[in-house]
Amino acid sequence: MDNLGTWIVWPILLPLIAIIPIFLRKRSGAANVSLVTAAAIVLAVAGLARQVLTNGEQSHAVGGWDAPLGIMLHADGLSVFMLMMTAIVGAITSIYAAGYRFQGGGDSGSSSGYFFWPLSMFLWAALNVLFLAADIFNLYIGLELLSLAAVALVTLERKRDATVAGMRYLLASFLGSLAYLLGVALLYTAFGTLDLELLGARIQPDLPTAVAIMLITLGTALKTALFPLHFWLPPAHGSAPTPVSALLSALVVKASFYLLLRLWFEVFPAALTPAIAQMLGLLGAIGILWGSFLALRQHKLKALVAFSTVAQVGYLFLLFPLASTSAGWGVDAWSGGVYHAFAHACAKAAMFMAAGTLAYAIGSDQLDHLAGTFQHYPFSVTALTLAGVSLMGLPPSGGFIGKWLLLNSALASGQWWFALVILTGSLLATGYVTMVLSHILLRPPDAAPIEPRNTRVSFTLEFAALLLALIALGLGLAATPMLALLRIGMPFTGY
Amino acid sequence: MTITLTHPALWLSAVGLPLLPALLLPVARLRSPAQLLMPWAAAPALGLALLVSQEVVVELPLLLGMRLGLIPLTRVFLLFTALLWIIAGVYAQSYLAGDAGFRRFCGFYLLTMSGNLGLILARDLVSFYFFFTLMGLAAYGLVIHAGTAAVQRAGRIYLILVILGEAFLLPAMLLTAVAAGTYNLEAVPAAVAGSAQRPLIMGLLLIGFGIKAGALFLHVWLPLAHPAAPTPASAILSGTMIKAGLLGWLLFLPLGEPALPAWGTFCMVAGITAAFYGVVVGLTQSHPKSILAYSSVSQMGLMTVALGVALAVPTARTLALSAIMVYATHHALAKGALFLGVGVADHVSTSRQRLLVGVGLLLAALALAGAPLSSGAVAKTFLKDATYAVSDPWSARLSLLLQLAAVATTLLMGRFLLAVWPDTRKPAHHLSPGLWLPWSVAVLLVAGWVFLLPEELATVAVKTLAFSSFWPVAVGALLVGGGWWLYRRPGMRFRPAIPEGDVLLLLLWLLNVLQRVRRAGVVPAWNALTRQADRSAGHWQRQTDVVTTLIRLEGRLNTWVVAGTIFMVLLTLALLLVVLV
Amino acid sequence: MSQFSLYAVISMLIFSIGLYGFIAHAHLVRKILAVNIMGSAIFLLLISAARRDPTAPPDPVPHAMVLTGIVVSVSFTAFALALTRRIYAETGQAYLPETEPAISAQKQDIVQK
Amino acid sequence: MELSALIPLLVLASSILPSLLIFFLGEDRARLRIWLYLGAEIVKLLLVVFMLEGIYLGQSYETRIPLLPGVDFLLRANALAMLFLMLSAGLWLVTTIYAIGYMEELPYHGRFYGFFGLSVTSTAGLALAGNLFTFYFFYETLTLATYPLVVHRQTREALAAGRTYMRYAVAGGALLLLGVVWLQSLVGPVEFTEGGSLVGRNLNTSALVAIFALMIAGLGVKTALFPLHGWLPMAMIAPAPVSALVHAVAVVKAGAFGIVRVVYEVFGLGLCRQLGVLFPLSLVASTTIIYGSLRALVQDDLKRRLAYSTVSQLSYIVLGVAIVGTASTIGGIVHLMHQGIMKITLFFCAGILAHTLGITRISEMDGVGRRMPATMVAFSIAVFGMIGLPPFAGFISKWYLGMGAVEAGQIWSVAVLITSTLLNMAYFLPIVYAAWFKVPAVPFTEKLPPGRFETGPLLLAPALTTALLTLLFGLFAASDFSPLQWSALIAERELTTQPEVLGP
Amino acid sequence: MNISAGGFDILLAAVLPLLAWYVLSTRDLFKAVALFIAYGLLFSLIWVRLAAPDVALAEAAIGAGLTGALLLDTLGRIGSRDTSGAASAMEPEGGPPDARES
Repeated sequence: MDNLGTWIVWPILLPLIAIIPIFLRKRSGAANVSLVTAAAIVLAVAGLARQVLTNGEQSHAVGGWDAPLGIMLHADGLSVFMLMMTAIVGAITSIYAAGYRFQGGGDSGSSSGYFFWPLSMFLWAALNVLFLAADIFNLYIGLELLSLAAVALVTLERKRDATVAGMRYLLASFLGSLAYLLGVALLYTAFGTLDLELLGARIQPDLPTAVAIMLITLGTALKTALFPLHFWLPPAHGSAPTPVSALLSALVVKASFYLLLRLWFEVFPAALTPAIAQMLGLLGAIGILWGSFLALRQHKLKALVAFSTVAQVGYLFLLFPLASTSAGWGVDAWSGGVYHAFAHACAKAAMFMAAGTLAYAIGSDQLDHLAGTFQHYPFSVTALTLAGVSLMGLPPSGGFIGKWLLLNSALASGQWWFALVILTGSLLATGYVTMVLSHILLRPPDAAPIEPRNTRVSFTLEFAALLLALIALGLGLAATPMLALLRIGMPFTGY
Repeated sequence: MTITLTHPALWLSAVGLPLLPALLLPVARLRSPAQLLMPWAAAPALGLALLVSQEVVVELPLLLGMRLGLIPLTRVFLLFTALLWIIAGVYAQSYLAGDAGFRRFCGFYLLTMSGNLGLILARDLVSFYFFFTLMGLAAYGLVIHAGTAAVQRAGRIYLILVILGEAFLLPAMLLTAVAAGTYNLEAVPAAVAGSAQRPLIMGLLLIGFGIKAGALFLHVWLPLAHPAAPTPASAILSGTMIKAGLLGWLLFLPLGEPALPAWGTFCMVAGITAAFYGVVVGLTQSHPKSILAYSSVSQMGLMTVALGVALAVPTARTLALSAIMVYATHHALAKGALFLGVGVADHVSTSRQRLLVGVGLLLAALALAGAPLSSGAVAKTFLKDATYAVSDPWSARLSLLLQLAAVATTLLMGRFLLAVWPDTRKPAHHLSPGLWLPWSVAVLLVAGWVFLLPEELATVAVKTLAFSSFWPVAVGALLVGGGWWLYRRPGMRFRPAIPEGDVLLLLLWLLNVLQRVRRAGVVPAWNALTRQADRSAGHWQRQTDVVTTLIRLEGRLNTWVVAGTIFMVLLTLALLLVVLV
Repeated sequence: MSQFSLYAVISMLIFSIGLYGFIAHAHLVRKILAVNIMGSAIFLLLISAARRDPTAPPDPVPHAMVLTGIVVSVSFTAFALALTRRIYAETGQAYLPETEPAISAQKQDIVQK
Repeated sequence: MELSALIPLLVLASSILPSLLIFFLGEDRARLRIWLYLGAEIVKLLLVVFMLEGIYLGQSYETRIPLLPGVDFLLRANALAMLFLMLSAGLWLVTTIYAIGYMEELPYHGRFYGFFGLSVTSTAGLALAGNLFTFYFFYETLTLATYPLVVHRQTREALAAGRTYMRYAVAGGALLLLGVVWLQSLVGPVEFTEGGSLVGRNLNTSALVAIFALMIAGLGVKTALFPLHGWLPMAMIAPAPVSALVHAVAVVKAGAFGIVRVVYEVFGLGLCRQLGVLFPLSLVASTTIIYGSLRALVQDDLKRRLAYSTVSQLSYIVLGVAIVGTASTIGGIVHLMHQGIMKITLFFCAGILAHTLGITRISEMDGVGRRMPATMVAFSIAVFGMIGLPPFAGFISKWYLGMGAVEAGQIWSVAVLITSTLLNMAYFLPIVYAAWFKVPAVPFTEKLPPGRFETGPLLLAPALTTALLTLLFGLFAASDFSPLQWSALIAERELTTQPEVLGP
Repeated sequence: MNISAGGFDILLAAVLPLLAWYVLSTRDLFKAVALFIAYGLLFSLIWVRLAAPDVALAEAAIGAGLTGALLLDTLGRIGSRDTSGAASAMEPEGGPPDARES
């Protein structure tokens, strides 16, 4: 039943195929088509996951064309892990978006919400391309498509803030892409191949290679919003429409991180010297503290959540110094970082959704205006809280598993300073999560209940956020099978 | 006749029966039967004291393994204690009839009774401590019965002293228990004697029990609390409860082996001093119950002398213990009769009653003073016998001092009789049988108990018809007469009055001074300190400027020039790191 | 000096010029131009590398990459220009406000109160 | 799955399932909610009693579920675990009855009971945790489950208290986590073993000292060790049943219980002594005992005074742990139980006063004994117990602690105990005095209409029950199955593996 | 083994950076776009020279043609004056006052 290669193409093809009927249908139809497609993608990813679990890594040449000119797809544990993350967040965000009312209308008369559907499918396809690509140029294409789709989504509502933020995002993103592309060009010039595996076999540490690797690293770091290159992220994520913010914070930054992960550990592990690993870790550590600190200073809910993303991205980069020291603990650090990415994706998307629901309902996301919302939107507040638990890294959440693994490797490898940063980060996260909760839970002093502007918030919105938050929470209990999946094709031996 | 009574329930009832009416009191319907039963709750204990003539110990699964039982020493204590509780209880039923707080009084009375009887019956350390504490704390409710401000103050001081006593006793108990390795009281004196921390334990014990026993300078609560309490309660407090402290000493201190001359001398000196100190201060009192309270201080001092003897001379242990047993019984009954008499005298209305009450009081007072044939004389004889055991220079001095103390006691009793002598000018009360009957029993007991009980005592009593017993009383009586005459002279203006509580007042004055120092010096200094703390809060304000700066820095990152430069710098840095490191 | 080395050096030079222009110029159209210039520099490197070996036919892979790259560039340009227009329409200028917006939210709040 | 492996899970499930179910019940399904809840509690209590018997007879209950590579989710019952489990399960039932009477006027019952049950589940998990990881797991879930209870009233003060609580708790959790992970990175998974699981391993001393300090600091937050106690008085803003069960018993006991676990079953007394960490610990505990009492002395708010008293009393447990010896071990462990019973009584009574008469300050309590005799009898009994007067439960703890201190030659610890006793009297007895002997300045204005009893019977019964237990636990300490005997059993099992430890 | 650079190569190599520099520094944006189109066409030449006629065609059509057209169209809407220059971009507050007027 499992024809080799059949499953692997569908996660890419399905969203692309869906774009055609979406363009053909009106708004409500678009949403329905998208939801059906989302379900199909989830099934396809599940099928692929099953295949990988039973048969190990999968490779596939699209249309039978082999490398170098053909497009090679490759799926290992990490790919499937990321695909699952995308499928879960993507599907639930689609549910959320179906109940969300986008603001502002397009100049052509169609509502801006309509364009969410094709663009999100486009984004999804780009992400899946990225996660399945087997060569560095296809990774580039995935990255570019992703940037374009992401910026288009940010500017969907044609609000001034969002447009400006989107433009900045676009420019930053392309700067990163160009740096990456230059690196790819240099690598190809030097070693004559684009294939990840071949490149890994051929690569030699010399100066041009070092330049190429650093260009790639910095380019992707810029796209991942590693401190201090995170400047574009908070405005873009904070001002985008809520479903978009969810997709961006949850998935898009993870895509470039995924790229870095693949390249560093599978293509040029030799270049990952302790010094450069420490530098990345250091920037990540500062990012954790800096992002959390700024989150604590925010007065708007979505901006706060966006800064929290800056902080959480920092955790991902701790993986490099922790995983590069010794093989035994490298597994923990590597799995911990990836697990953290997954947990953060679910939690952050849930948080954005819940925040968006509240903001949408009362017409403002000023923290001061949120008092009393709990009484009307208990599910959203619950979702926000549960997601916050994962951000704090408390059990039984998925964030805890990531934190535990990272901490474990930090202490085992003697890099206790990173352990301290991890814990400080979770304390700061506690600070901003409880700050938000304190505003939300506060009962207004006068007995009169608040009048939400949009009293008829669709239950879909609350449900989607809660579902995702529960998944973020449940990830803490599903660590064993998930880590087993990750181990397939893991770039570490002897585990 | 010897009867062996070893059923645990029987022993439990001796301490538990008083608790039963106490539990019934809150129920409205059972209140009056409970109040009626109140005095008789001590009856089982009295029965045990009368019937059990051997050493018996029963074990009960309470606390950390409760053991109850009797030894000859505690049997004597139980006897007079139970007697006095019954007498005072019957007395109280009439004395406080109609008092709104009688129910509460009953409750505390029963609790105190249980504690008092229990500590005598206890044969293990933990139970002893429990009953001792129960008695001490429950008696607070008796002391403050009247509820006036002065009484509340007395109660407060009483409570503070009780608590302080606990604070000394608990570590003493812990140290003793660890030293003994068992909770059995039989093992305690030897364990204390053999303990490496013997001085510490003994010090703690002397102070801890000393507070209860009204030892020198630890007695301050006594002249306040005894007069403050209702008369039956005063009788109990002075008659039996202060003996609990004494019993504690006897049970815990290492009497016998080894000789501890220093400790013994200390106790003797303290005892003798207290004997005279009590009289001197007591003479200046005008309230009859205060005089009696100081008399108790004085009498307890005499018993402390015997304790000192036992500590100093191991061979004299038996003598000293007998002396203390006799003296304690005598004092309990006499003091009980005297205190109850104060209440009776208050209710006297006819001259016939006046005469009878006067005679009764005189009898009790004479007994306390140690007039020949009286129980006091017998007790003093025993005491004197014990002092002979002390090495020579001390022995002679002690017997002289004891006789002088008898003079002093007579003097104080004279002062008491003058203060209490039924006054017909006072509005007449009805002297109910509920008052005079129990009192009469008490007086009769005082007068005759030495003849009722063991023959040995009676023979001693007959021997007291001697000059050595007679002269101190006579001298004392003369002095009283002289003093009375002086006192009545119109020109005599010298009427010393030391307030009740004597040295405590010095302490309170000292506290007052300290309080003023606090107000004058410490509080301003504290305020200055807190102002300093406020100032450093301004420092925090400056720190928020740092926060603002940091936030502005984040704003700067937004500019392309900065961002681009950072990008380039990072790239260079990364390259340098790869190439150089 | 080989043709490849020459073009490689030149491409690096052009890339640097583009990067400088991208960073230093505030006008959005100028930034878009800079991005295109940087892209073309990379293309130059790739195409010249494809012809390093004169005996063999040129390597088709870089050609394919550059073709794709050109398409991506033009998509980017079109999209970026559209955004530029929108920004111009809303703010009246073709620059990105430099201290915007998430951070200043706090200050605005204070002013509002 | 075998029955013995299933039972610990059932114990957790018996409270977690109804709690989760209650979230989904309508707010108006009060009757169903209560019956569901009470039913669950009785099931839980029965399970615990069943286990108790098994443990006494030497049976073992163990559930092991791998959660991460090298990290198991391990539930395992031993004598020590059962003590805490019994405490939490028993008091849960009592407190629920109290809460039914108390919560009428407060909104969001579903939420309250749900999180209440989750808190209790976390406590049960803490009790049964068989390794450090599982312990940490429930330590944090306890924080999460109690936060909504602290902020239940949703007032500004409650929320501020909630934030403080959360910050302290998470910071403590972080320190604990650091210690746990560090230790795990040195020796692999650490399971609780009677006698200490690190015994016989050759490890770096300074690292162990640091790990010990981290763990104690982390656990010390919940135990409210000075200077980590700041959250506790603030958390008193919660409704009375919460203060009673959660903050007087469950949360603070979680910390104290953790310290017991760490000292006896992770490091082992012998190793602790070798490391020289017990003396500083006893100093910290002593400081806390005195400091808490001093702070309690000047509080006029009843619940705050009780809270500071909790700060002080909890460190008795820590002190018992820090003094090496059988008696002190027994004393510390039995105080886990005794303090819980006594303090919950006090909080019940405080809640009754607030609920019935609107009294929250001690200065308003003059003469309240006449208005509410039964309540104040319960209160007085608990106070006497707290002070450590015989024959109440507190005396037993204090006695054993003192014996232990003497045995270990630490006379100064006895002095600390005595000082604390005096301070206890100084801040507790005036309340009792005022309640019984003073005359009310103004007549009481009732919040609750007077009924047949002095207050709602559902409020009164739990207070009287726990007060009675305070008496019984002390009076019948020597009998089988008293907490004292159970603690002695624990001490025997913890200490017999290392007889050489007990020398002076 | 490699082909050595010819004179044409050297000429192109000299002109390309200059052109790029002018594109980015000319004040008038119309001029800059015009120069950019020229720059693109020059690249087409290079592609041919480097034996990549397919790329040359694409470059001429898309890189120079389509991109140029888009740029010119945009400038037609937003005006062609860039007064900020490289120096003024250093100032954080950005945009010149007259840009708003046009």
